[in-house]
Amino acid sequence: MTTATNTAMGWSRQDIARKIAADIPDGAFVNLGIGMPESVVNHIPDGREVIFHTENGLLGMGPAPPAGEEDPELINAGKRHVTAITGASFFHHADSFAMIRGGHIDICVLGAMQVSQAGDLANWSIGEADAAPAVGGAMDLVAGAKQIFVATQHCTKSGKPKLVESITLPATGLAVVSRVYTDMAIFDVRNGAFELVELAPDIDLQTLQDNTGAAIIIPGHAEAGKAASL
Amino acid sequence: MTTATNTAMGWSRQDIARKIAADIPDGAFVNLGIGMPESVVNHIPDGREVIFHTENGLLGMGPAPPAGEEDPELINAGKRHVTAITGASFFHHADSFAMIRGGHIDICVLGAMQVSQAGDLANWSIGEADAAPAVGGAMDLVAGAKQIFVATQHCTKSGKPKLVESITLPATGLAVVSRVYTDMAIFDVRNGAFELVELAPDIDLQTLQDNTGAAIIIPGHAEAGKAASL
Amino acid sequence: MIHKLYDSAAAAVADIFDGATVLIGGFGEAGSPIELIHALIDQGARELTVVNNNTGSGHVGLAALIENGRVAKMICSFPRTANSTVFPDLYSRNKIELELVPQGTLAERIRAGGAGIPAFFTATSVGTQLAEGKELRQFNGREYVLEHALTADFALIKCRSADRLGNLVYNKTARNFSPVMATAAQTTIVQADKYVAAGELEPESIVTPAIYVDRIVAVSTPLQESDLVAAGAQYP
Amino acid sequence: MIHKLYDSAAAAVADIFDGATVLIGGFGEAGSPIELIHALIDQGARELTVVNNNTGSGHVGLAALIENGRVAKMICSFPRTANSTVFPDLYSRNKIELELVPQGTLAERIRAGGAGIPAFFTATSVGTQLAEGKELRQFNGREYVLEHALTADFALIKCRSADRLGNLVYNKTARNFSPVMATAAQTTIVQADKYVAAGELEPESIVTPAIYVDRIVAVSTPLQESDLVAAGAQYP
Repeated sequence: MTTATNTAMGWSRQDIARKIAADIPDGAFVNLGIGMPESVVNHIPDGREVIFHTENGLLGMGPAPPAGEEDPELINAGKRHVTAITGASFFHHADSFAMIRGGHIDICVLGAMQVSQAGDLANWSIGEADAAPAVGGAMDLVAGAKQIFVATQHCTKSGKPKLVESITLPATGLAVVSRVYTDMAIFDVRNGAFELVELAPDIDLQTLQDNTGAAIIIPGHAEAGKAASL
Repeated sequence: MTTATNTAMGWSRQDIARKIAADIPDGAFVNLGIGMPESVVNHIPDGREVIFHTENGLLGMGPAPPAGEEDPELINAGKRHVTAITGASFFHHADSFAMIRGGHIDICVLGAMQVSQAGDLANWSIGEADAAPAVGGAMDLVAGAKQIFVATQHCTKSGKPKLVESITLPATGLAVVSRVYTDMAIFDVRNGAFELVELAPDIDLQTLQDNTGAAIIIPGHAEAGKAASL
Repeated sequence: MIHKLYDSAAAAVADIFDGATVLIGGFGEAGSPIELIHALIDQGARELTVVNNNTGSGHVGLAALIENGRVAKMICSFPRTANSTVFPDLYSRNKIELELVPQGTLAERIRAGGAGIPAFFTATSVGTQLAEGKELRQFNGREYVLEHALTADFALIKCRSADRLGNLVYNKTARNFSPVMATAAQTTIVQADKYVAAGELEPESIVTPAIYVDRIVAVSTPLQESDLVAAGAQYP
Repeated sequence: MIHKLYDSAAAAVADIFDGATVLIGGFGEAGSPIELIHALIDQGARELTVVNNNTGSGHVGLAALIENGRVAKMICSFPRTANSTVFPDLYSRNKIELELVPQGTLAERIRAGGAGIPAFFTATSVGTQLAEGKELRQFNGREYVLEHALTADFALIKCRSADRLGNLVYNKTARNFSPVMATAAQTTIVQADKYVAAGELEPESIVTPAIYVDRIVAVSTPLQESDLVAAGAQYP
């Protein structure tokens, strides 16, 4: 397994956000995690009405306000200043997480440290003993949203695969991820495997497999481990 | 045990309501059951502010509206037309019963079919097999309110005692009643016994004991069964 | 574009299937979605399990749904009220099933259903017939009974105003069970006294956020159950 | 006459005792009752267990309460944020206890505490470290973990307006945990941007009904945590 640098190859962060946005259907209620997922809001195709939920009590989250119009009491889960769209509603935390836990959020887009081929997600802790752990709403979101999309760089900063056979970091949830969007490719997580949906430009299958810690399945080709030789 | 007719003896229904109202402290949040308890609202002493809760979603229930001003969407738990006081609030049923179940209602006044000396209450079912049983919010109220006052005629229409050693009708809740107000007397239910608090005018202790299906305790007189001889 | 407005109550309830579980809002007549119920009677679905605090009055609305033989089972807290003869009569003849639930437990079971809580403990009903056969457990020295979430295929509710996105506000004590019912059904169908543009409802005051609402029917002058009962009306 | 207004934050928090459990509203700075927290620092109670989603920023508000050595244990979901050094530092030196709770489970445990639900099942955290040692049970083929109610001696919260009876409304996402915290404390203490007469709040729009509120302090121009942090402020 080589550690690809893939500078200027594959999709940019904005490309990934655009790919995710394109897959969100009209009328969907969507929660966006902190980090890369946040930029999805900027790429919803014209004509589609998507309502964004932020777990700190707002359905109908709008974009960041113009400079000087920030309201410290109107923030998102990442504690950034946001706005409220026409038709928004505010509610308390228990109601907000009832919405999440009860399966009402159509899609939640989250970042990842690791995703396994079973759909297990690790994105909250690196397991250091003396650092205060922080989970926020991630475990609630993965347990509750109808679909979990992951938006992530394909590899860690040190070049290690984030898509793996089994997660080694503490789990956020088991068998929860349905789709993964990286700079190299898009995968469905299905039947305990990463099924390739789309390959980024300038990424070949060999490079993709070399940078992935689990076998990639090409739909229509039943056997695992074959991807690299196609 | 004789069955007293006690016509024109003891307290009237309005007297009972007045006695209960006098025992409700300033600032209390109170739920009134259907029937005799409802009239308590008319007897709160001047200068006391008591807020009435009705479990169908209103805190700050006011008196019945003038004729012609009834609103079919502003009713109490007995489905009678009511009003809302200045400072009232409306909420949904789960929130209303969270208020009850969570121990936030100071006093709930309920009617009774039977009350035992242990404070067990029966007021929802006569146990007939073919009649549809109906419980409403009674079991929630007795389990949740800080104090349960019972307002009742001392005997059934056929003259049988309602205050008994053990209830024979289906229970609404066990060990829940703290005070009983009847046409004959007021009792604390304490240490597994009916402790006499006040005797109604023209009722003597012998008559009271004869119409009560359990020993009456006179505070300061330790032994049970002595009441009749005092 | 989100579009939840239906042309008619008939269109909104068209896919309610035989054997469905249907949450119906209202406490007595307050909040009862009588036009949706009548459309459901016209539609003809049978063997329904219906959840409502009561069983209707007279021969209209919920009582008429029951009287027309569409309801196999009622889940409610108080099936007897003044002017309620349809259910008690069927029940006494063993023609309809009843699951009697304390009112607060009923509300909380529905709320749990919508909130992804499969079961919870409550002190309500401990020591009574209604706790018989249920799991009991002590917490801090007090006994509690385990109660399970209640979910449904459909909810039929009434509100004062609905906006285009599906945000709802209610009127006074007509709110009652509707906000929790809206959260616990696969498909939530609303009849609104007023249908308004998005933004017309104050964001801080919305009771049911849009995410819970699937279909809206505007019924600007709804029938009032008590008027119909007083007039001796019968549906259909 | 119901009278809940206190002259000062100091008077409102005077009886918070050593070892008390205190729910503190706010999500980051939004909704943080900073004047009440500062009064609590001045008051001096120690060995507190504090429940808040976070652990404060900079050296003011909740962070200052912790920095001044008043907090033995934090119950929260996200103890690390930008500008948060006080808690992480104490934690790494084993000087403060942490109970980490998923955010939605934290909110629901508090709601359960206020609603008389001693325990409930949730799918959140199943299969993770945070479910270790907890009771698991299957419902409809899915696994859930049993979580317990969280109650407290005191709640310190902030709202936009409070009326004389104790009804509250909030401002935007500053609402967050405060409405459920108000229900789960023995004594709920509120700092309100505005104190108004009964009747000035629309009955349909009240978020916290009066029954949950014990004490109100009017703080018409509250400090803003982010301003203080940006200015490098330290309390006291």
